[in-house]
This record gives sequence, structure tokens and C-alpha cells, in this order.
Amino acid sequence: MTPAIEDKPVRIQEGDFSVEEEVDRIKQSSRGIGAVVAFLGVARDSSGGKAIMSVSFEQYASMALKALEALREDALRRFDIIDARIVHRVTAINPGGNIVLITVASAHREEAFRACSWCIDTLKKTVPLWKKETTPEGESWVVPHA
Amino acid sequence: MTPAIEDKPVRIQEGDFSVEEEVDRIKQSSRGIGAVVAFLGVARDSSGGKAIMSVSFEQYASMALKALEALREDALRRFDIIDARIVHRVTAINPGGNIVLITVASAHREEAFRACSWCIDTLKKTVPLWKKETTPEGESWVVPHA
Amino acid sequence: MIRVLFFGMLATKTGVRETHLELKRPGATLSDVMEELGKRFALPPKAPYMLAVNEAQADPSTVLKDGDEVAVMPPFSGGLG
Amino acid sequence: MIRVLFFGMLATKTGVRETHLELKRPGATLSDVMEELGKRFALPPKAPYMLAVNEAQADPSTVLKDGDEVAVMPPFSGGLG
Repeated sequence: MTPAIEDKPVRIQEGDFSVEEEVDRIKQSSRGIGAVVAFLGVARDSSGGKAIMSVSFEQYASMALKALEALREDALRRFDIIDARIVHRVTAINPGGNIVLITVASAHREEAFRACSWCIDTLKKTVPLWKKETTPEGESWVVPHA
Repeated sequence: MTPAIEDKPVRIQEGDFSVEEEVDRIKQSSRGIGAVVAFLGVARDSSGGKAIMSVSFEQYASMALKALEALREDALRRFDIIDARIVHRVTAINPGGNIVLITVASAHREEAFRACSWCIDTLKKTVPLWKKETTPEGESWVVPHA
Repeated sequence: MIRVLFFGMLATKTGVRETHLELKRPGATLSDVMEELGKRFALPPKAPYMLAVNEAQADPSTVLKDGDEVAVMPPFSGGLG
Repeated sequence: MIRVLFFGMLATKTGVRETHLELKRPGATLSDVMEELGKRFALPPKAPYMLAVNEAQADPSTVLKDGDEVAVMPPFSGGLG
């Protein structure tokens, strides 16, 4: 049987995700889990003084999913963690809306913090996703800081 | 009107908490939030090779709540964060059960990671809570590492 | 008279969660009280106690007064499973 | 023949999301293709492009072959709001 889409540990999707469900799923990977660290990226209502009405994400779909899968595998190799899950949305998102959720589970908390922080840093560098901001002046693509 | 107990940003309680609800509550503090980092402490099924059937927590109730409130205030002063919430359970908890949840919200992710990690480190040192483990051999109080 | 609370492993060791003590002299410190409790309950003298007076961590040199609540506590072990 | 994809700001600038190109010689590299695309679409030569061949990041020295899928991408900006 193919697992339901929602059970896949990395996903790129339009719809919203549930933090509780992602945390519950990762907790089911092992009874040896002592720590879960989660990073939730949220759309803000302003950026560098500009009002932001919404942000939206475009992806290079086939490569983005591969890059996200590789990122998870790499995190599992590099850190002493039990499991990691990543879900990123690609759609227009209003302020307060969820963009990305990375959950990392480990026996001890230090590794979960390190791995979760590494995952979001690395996602920004390796996953082909682009953010467009809608402001009162119109739409513009975001150029990330070097 | 007194806010509902669940709306208090720091709590010590017997019952379980909802990760989703805590994250939703912290997201409501500001539309400037770009990052939420959550640490969830979970009961493990073993510790140093011993099987653990359950853990339970005892508190010095009046001091523990004050210490937890002071911890949150201190985190809000020390870090460039928007809000922080902490909930800790005191009851018997089976493997897989939730023990503590610390959620930190900020405009940028680095501060949320640093503050969340600092909160759990500091909680262990400043909040009068004691853990008892139930193993097949019986109950024993946990002596933390120096 | 002061109120003394024991927690966790120390409540198990002493067999009590709470006791009361008369301060023997004005200016008596937490250290004096610990000495007295050590005799009364055979507490191991070198164990790493956490001490609090009126719900705030305190060190042994703290001067006590009538009505104070003293807590004698094992090292804290909250937060983790 | 190779397939070329543009994303984000580059799709906006070029006005196309996809184009096709003949490789001019055996051993042609990603760098050669970028030069060709630069002429055809007036791409700014110094912009920091991210390049991929067949869905994996690649550097300009990568040798291409018929049927490859090349992606010319602006720096990634996922993850944050």
C-alpha cells in the first residue's frame, strides 16, 4: 500500500499543514524520542519597512522535491537525530499564514536544535523556491541577502 | 474578564497540551512574527540502558510558577523576540507523552532558536521540578548530570 | 518559628514533606538551619542541595526571620523525559 | 537539442518559462549555453545565477548532451516570510 501523501516526511504542497499532525507523526517514529524541535516559518506583514499584503512561492517542482529529500537524508546522516520532516507551501500566503515547517526528533535536545537550524539554513541555499511579495505598489521577486 | 487558564503564557498543569493551540496563540501576538521555534520534551522509553515505564514530575508549586514566569520575562529581555510561552506537565507520563513545550516567536529565526534553547537550558536550572522514573525495578528519583 | 519543606528525593529520605523549627538566635542563617536539619534528619552533609527562602533561591548566608518558608531541595530535574 | 527552463525573476525578465537550444558542438558546456542565452535574452551577465542540469545543481564547466534539461534560476528564496 502506498502511504498517504500526508505521511511522506518531505512534501511541497499548496494547502496548509497542521503542526500538531506533523509533530504526532514524527513522535511515532520511535519511543526513544526525548526531544522534538520545530521551526515554523510564517508570513510577516512587513519587510524592511514595506507593508506586505501577501507572499507567494514558485518552485522548480521536480528539482525542489529531490533537493528537499536530499536535505532530509543529509540531516539524518550529519546529526545524531531519529527523524526529520519538512513541509513547504507553494501558493499565496497572507500575513500570519504558515510557509514551512521543519520538525526534528532526537533522544537529546542539543542535536535536535542544531539539526533543525541547519535544515532551514540549508533549505534556503539548496531548494529551488522563489518568493514574490505583494505590496501596495505591486508584486516583486525577493532577492535574498548574500 | 480574567483570561482563560489556557491563554496564560506560562502554565504548570496535569493535563496534556496541544502543540497546535500553543503555536496558534503565540502567532496571535503579532503580525510581525516570521519564525516560531518550538521545543517539545517527550517521555522516552529508556534512559542509560534502563527501560522506563513512566516518568512523573513533582513540583514546589508556588515557587515553580514564579520561576517559570521569571524565566519568560528574562527571555523577553535578553533576546530580540516577540513572545514566548511555556507549559510543563506535573503528573505521570508514559513513553511518547508530552512533558514540556516552549514556543518562541520572533521576526527572524536565529533569535527564536537561541531563545528557545536558552529557555529549556535555564528551566532545568531554575525551576523546582523533580523527575521520578518508574522502571521494572521500581521508582527512583532522577539525579541530573552536573 | 519557620516552616521547612522537603521535596523529591529529600522528602523520601527524611520521610516528611514539611517540618517546623524555632530560630535559635536573631540573625540565624540558612546555614544554621541546614546544620540543625542535618542533625535532626541525618541529611548527607555534602549532597548538592538547592535552597530557597520564601519561594526564591537563596544561599546559605541568608539571614532568616520568624515566619519564613525554607525549602530544601534536590537539584532540579524538570523539562526532560 | 536541450530544454532550458527559467524561473522566478528570470522568467519575468525573459518573458518565457521554457525554450529550446541546439548544442553547437560536442563537448559544449553550461557556460557556452549561458553565453548563447545571454545574447538571445539579454540576460545581465553578472547576475548571480543558480544553474542546474537534470534537476541537480551544476557549475558552468558541466558538459551537456542532447536531451539535457538546463535550469537558469535566480538565487533561491524559500523558507521565510
